[in-house]
Amino acid sequence: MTFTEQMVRSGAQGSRCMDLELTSDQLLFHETTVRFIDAELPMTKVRQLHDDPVGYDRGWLGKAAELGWFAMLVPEEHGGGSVSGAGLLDAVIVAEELGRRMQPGPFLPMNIVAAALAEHASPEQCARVLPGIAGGEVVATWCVSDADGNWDGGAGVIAVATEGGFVLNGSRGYVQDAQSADWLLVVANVGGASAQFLIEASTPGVVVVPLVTLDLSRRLASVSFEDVRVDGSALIGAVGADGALERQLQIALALLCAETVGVLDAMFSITVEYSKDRTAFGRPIGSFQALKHIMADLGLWLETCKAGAVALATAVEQRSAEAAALAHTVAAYVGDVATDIAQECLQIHGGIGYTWEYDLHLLLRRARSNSALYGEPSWHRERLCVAHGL
Amino acid sequence: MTFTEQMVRSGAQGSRCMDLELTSDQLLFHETTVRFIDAELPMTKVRQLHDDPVGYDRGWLGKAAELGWFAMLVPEEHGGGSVSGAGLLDAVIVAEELGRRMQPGPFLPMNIVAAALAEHASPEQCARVLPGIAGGEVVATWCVSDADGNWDGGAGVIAVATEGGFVLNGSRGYVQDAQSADWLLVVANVGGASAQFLIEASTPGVVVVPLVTLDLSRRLASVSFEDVRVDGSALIGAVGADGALERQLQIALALLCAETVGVLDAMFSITVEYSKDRTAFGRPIGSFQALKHIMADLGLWLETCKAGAVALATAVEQRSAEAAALAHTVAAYVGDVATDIAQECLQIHGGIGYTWEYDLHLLLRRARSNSALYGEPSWHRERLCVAHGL
Amino acid sequence: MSDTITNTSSDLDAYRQQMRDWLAANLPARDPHAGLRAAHEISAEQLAADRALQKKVYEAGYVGITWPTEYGGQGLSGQHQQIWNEESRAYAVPAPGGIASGVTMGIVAPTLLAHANEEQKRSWLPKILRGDELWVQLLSEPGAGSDLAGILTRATQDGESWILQGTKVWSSGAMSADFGVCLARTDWDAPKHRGLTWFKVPLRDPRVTVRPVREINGSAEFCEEFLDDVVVADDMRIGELNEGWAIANSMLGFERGASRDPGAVRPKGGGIRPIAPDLVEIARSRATLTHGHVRQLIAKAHANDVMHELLTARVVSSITKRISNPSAASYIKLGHGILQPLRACAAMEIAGRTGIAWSADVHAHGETAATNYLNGRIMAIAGGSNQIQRNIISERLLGLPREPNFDTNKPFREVLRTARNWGTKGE
Amino acid sequence: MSDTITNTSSDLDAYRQQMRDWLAANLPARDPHAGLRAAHEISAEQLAADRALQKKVYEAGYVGITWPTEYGGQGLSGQHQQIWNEESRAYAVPAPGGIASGVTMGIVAPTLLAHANEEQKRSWLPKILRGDELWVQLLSEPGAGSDLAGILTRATQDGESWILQGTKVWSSGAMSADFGVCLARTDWDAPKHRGLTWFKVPLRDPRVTVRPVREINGSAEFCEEFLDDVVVADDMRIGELNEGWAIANSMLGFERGASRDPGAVRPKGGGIRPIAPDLVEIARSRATLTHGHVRQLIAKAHANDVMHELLTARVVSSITKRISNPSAASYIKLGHGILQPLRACAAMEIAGRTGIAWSADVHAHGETAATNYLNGRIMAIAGGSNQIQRNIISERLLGLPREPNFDTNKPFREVLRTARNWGTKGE
Repeated sequence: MTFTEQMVRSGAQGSRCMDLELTSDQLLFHETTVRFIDAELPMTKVRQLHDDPVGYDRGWLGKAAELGWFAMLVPEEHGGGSVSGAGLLDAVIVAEELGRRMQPGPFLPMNIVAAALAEHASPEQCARVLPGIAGGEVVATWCVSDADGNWDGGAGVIAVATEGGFVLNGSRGYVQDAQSADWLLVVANVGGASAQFLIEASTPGVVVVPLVTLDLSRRLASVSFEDVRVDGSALIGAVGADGALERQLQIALALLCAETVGVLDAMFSITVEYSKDRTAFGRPIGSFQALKHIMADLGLWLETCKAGAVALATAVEQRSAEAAALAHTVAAYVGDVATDIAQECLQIHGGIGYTWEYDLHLLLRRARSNSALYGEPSWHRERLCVAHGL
Repeated sequence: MTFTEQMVRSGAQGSRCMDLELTSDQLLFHETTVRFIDAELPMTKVRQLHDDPVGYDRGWLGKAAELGWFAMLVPEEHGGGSVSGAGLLDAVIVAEELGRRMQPGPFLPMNIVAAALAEHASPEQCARVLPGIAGGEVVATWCVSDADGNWDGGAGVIAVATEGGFVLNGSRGYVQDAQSADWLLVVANVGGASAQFLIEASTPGVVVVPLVTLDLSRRLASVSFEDVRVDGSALIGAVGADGALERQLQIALALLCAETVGVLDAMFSITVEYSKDRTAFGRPIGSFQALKHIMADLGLWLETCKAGAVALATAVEQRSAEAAALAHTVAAYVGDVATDIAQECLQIHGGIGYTWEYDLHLLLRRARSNSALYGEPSWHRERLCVAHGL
Repeated sequence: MSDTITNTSSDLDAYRQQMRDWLAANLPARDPHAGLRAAHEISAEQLAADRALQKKVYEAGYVGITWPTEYGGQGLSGQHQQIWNEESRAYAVPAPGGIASGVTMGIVAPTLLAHANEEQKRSWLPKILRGDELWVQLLSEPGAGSDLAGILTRATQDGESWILQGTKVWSSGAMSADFGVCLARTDWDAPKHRGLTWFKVPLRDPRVTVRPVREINGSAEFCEEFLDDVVVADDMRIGELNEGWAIANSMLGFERGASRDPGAVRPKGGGIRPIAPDLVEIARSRATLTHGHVRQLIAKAHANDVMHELLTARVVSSITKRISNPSAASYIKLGHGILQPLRACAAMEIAGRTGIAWSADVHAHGETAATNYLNGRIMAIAGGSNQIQRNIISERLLGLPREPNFDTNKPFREVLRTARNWGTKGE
Repeated sequence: MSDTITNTSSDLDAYRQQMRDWLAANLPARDPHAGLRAAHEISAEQLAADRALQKKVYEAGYVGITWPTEYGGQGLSGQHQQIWNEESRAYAVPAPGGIASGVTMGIVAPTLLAHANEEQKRSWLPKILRGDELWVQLLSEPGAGSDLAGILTRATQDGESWILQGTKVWSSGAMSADFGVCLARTDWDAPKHRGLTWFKVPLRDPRVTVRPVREINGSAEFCEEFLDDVVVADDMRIGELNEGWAIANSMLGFERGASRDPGAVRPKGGGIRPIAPDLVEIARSRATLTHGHVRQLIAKAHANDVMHELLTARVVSSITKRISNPSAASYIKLGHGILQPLRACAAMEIAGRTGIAWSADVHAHGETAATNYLNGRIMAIAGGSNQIQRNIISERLLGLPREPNFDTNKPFREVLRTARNWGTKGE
């Protein structure tokens, strides 16, 4: 049975959308998204891109943009717009399917940068890149972590004010799709305070070094800045950008958790189906109580992840007071549980799960990668304590 | 079915001794120990002592001493002696049965104090108390933790040298059987270095305040020292007793882990038997795969605890170089697993495990109490890191 | 019952005002720190006083607001009931016998309303509403917990009467109650679900012995009942002969509804849920709040608390909207059953030695941790164990193939024999 | 074999000295950092060179030291073998085909010695010892892993020959091997364990396709084999017709023996086992060695390592002394199967982001962690999954009542049909 057949049989083909309360417009949007993915990048084609250094095709990106994938967090005056008016709630619909169907490409960073610019950039700065992002002509990414992948509030890149601009030196690590990005939103440090700069990737002194990734559909790179000179218009918002960084992290986590839910749902669904098909000792293995009880627990954890991912997207969309704490809560939980679910799905599959041809390991790779991409569970828990004043 | 009947049926009646390699003398000693306990303090009588402030009977203690329970770590010249010549390896045989049969009394602290005196006290000091300990006429205990139960190397009791002696001020917490002790071996601080003092409990200024305990057969108390004056002969060994404390901790952990193994073995055995007897849905519940698999894991953990407890006792007896690290390793593992085993045994029992009359909760209480009595698993792990130079 | 009646808002406002006045004049304010009183702590005097107070509330028309008037209710709408719920929150509404009152009103009365015959309902329900009678369930047995249909209590017909013989256990509040609804086996040759019948049993009968069950933590919320040839007339039979299993299922539904912990759902707009305050307190008392390991434990517990709350809301919503089948409620139960023991263990881990001994004089966090540890698996066992929930989830929600079955299709007599001899004939 | 021979110590000393001289003169020193070469990395040239070297060792009398002389061995005692084990440790003893050599010598050859007939043994075993032939197992199938007796490969008799048809998988080292011992079904109407027979199958036969299986981590240790009407003569049959299951069990015993990781047991007196050096390295590279949470993870992993080592020694000792039955070996296997995944997950937790991406140029601890994570459950699945071990432990060691059985007592044909239709007729 192919992956797609399994997905269809397992009912994961859309009907298992994590949000119970989609509007009819959103349901239609979801359907269109699924149809587009299945037509453009089914698993066979996704696998062909695993060895591609960029990881996706620019033409495909443009088509995805036509569906509105990069416009949902962009204001209308800059070519954006969303289905429901609540852009993040639409975006998580796409994110979930990207995970379920193991899609490559810069969906996460493009939307994070779009939101950052929409919220903090001047009209001129917005006009410079937002229409291009919304249209899929411009690829943008967020350079937020230090060289070792840790959150440093910009400390690893020193921006010194010069006449008419800034000079940047330092490095960012684990930057998604820096390989193919046209614009970089760089978190840096100006006189001890955080700030964000929007910099063309082609600026002299910007050096991108690709990394090898566990998730074969994800491209990450180190980016270093060696005397990179930008003019004053590169500074997005004011110096002292901690609030903006927090907000962008929340958006990133909302999208990432939704994506992970899609991954886990696919993984769990094919495992349940496999256990019904596979026989041993004269019975389907799914009739053995030991495996049934494992799957019952996985079902519980998955439902809990879905509940958390929807609640997080809603809280971030509504800028609720609990969004910050909830982001860490959901990310910590989903991050832990993703590993637990992946481990047990592999166990129930047995040998076949160890073969390259079977898709389970691709899902496992993404699930594990997502658990660390915007902070590891233990980091989220520590921040959760801090957020609660401990 | 009574507890004893269950123990007999489950084969825990001696045949499950954790050490596979007992000599014939040791096997006889074990048999005598079991016969003594079953005759003197079976579970019905153990329960009667739960509300007794002392928790055990002095006459019983004397009889236990006749079996050699408190003589195994005492040198022959002071009335001691062991079955095999390797006293600690004999003592863990008793400890295991004390746990399995939920016995009260000061077995642990008496043996720890005996070992400490045998190793560090002068002949005069030994003569003062060791014969009494070996004979069960004198009760001694070790005051090692600070008021909050933490290991402080004596920092919580300040001993100031005066003419001809010392004055002690401070407190020790979680002292076992301080309520009934005649002698206290007190860990204190002399000018910034650790030291141990052997003090009569009746000395003016010694105040014992009993605590309420989770383990209904264990007596713990806080002991405070208010201007307690002792002469120079109270000091055991030299000032700077860190090595002695470490060694005594190892002996304590070897005995405690053996005791916990007995507790866990009893708990597991009655659970396996219960699952064979109890029927539901037309089958013994032990035939359901989900419960079988839980019990298989418990069996593995219990076997591992047994392996660890024997290895630890051997290493401490032989003063092997790895004894220190192994003590923390085994204590951390047994401490964690004791909770896991107790939790699952309760689960498999269902409602009956929640009744006061059923003995399971008594075992659960001791298992949990032992997991913290001489350091919690996380403390042992931290010390393990330190012992390995991290 | 009467939700279709249209209430004008002025009618409702008037109802609310009248109620407010009555409450202020007649009931004491609620002590927000008072939990439900433990069953074995309720004195006879207290019970009598609470019953008298319930009669007063009943006579004012505030018990059985939505119940049909022919059974002693007020026949009003759900909106009226909602007004009572809101207005009475601040008052010490009487609950005679503590948990016994909850069982009577939340589980037994709805079951009787659904399954008793007309004459029984007219005779029994008004007394219940008035506070004259407290009823509890006689359901589980020492030999039948998870497998409730496997009960062994027998009811033998003797002319117009039935003779009941057997032992029941885990009956909440039975020491305060007057009657029990008792499930008994009336046909031993039918398959196990098809030979069961319900009876009303007087608990003060000399042939009934009610004995509190001392629990692991020393308290006694539950009772064990010995029915020693108790004779009840046939008009004490509830529902049809041998059709008791459907009633049992219906009752279990009411039980789940009654036991849904309202405290688990945060009031809307009530701000951010504080981070595991109990665990934080323990860590603070031990000065370990700065330890990375302890902080991880606290944050993990908090994340589980929040996530389970969100799961609960999702499942309730999806059942209400018929997106999920009602078995999805097992997710909520299993979540509790998995997480509560973990939380109890985490508290003990943070408590360390302070959880194994404490001073008798002062309030000790360790003592609370220890008590919670002893009680920690209750949600994993009572009301359908984790294993039962996992069976339900895997078969009814995930559609996994059923386990082979050894009891539902053969005479119960034979089931008992087979179970005893399991394995000897290669089943 | 010849352990009863009494060797004088001077004989043995002479043997050792002779061996020392030969080793020093003929074999290169072992590279202590070289692991077993991965199967798909072995070139044809390397394979040929290793075979030539093995022949040299054989001709010197150091392969098959304890084997009977009539099958090409030396007929010497276990003490002689022990001397070889000790003396050769420092040398690069050839293992043609890497794992293929291990399977040939550790699993196939002992199986043949125990179950092949006299003529087969005289003909086949010397070639194996000499390095002329590498043999692997054709055992598991895509549809039969945990339930090995459920294989579907068929052998159909055709005059004096057998025609084999089916697919085998997870054969270690088959890309380097010359022959396979293949389990096939020869009676479809017998219960599943009673219709199985073993055959020797030439892997270079044009009707056999050997295809490496690309694994989750990108490497390819195992192969899949398609047998497309391969014809073998009846004298290629090993053991009696339809009696193959006993041989399979015996072979699985050799497999467990061969796969016992000698590195897991610390040399005696080798000092204190260092604390989880791999995890410490990762934490050091991330500068998190001071984090309380990370220290707990490291210490927990170390404690598990040490405790499993102690368990292993205990179980081996108790089986050897017949205190435990041999099924107790399942404790060791289950321990590995539970702990190795935990350890792999802990490494990833400590690695954090460095475990999801790394520089291609430099050695990265994160890459190692990621590879181990992908491979982490191998011990939980291969060679009898955790679930299989738990069945063994609960039934054979704890004596828990057996599960109902749906396959061992009926014709295999019917088992297949029932499994497909499970639940439709209320099994």
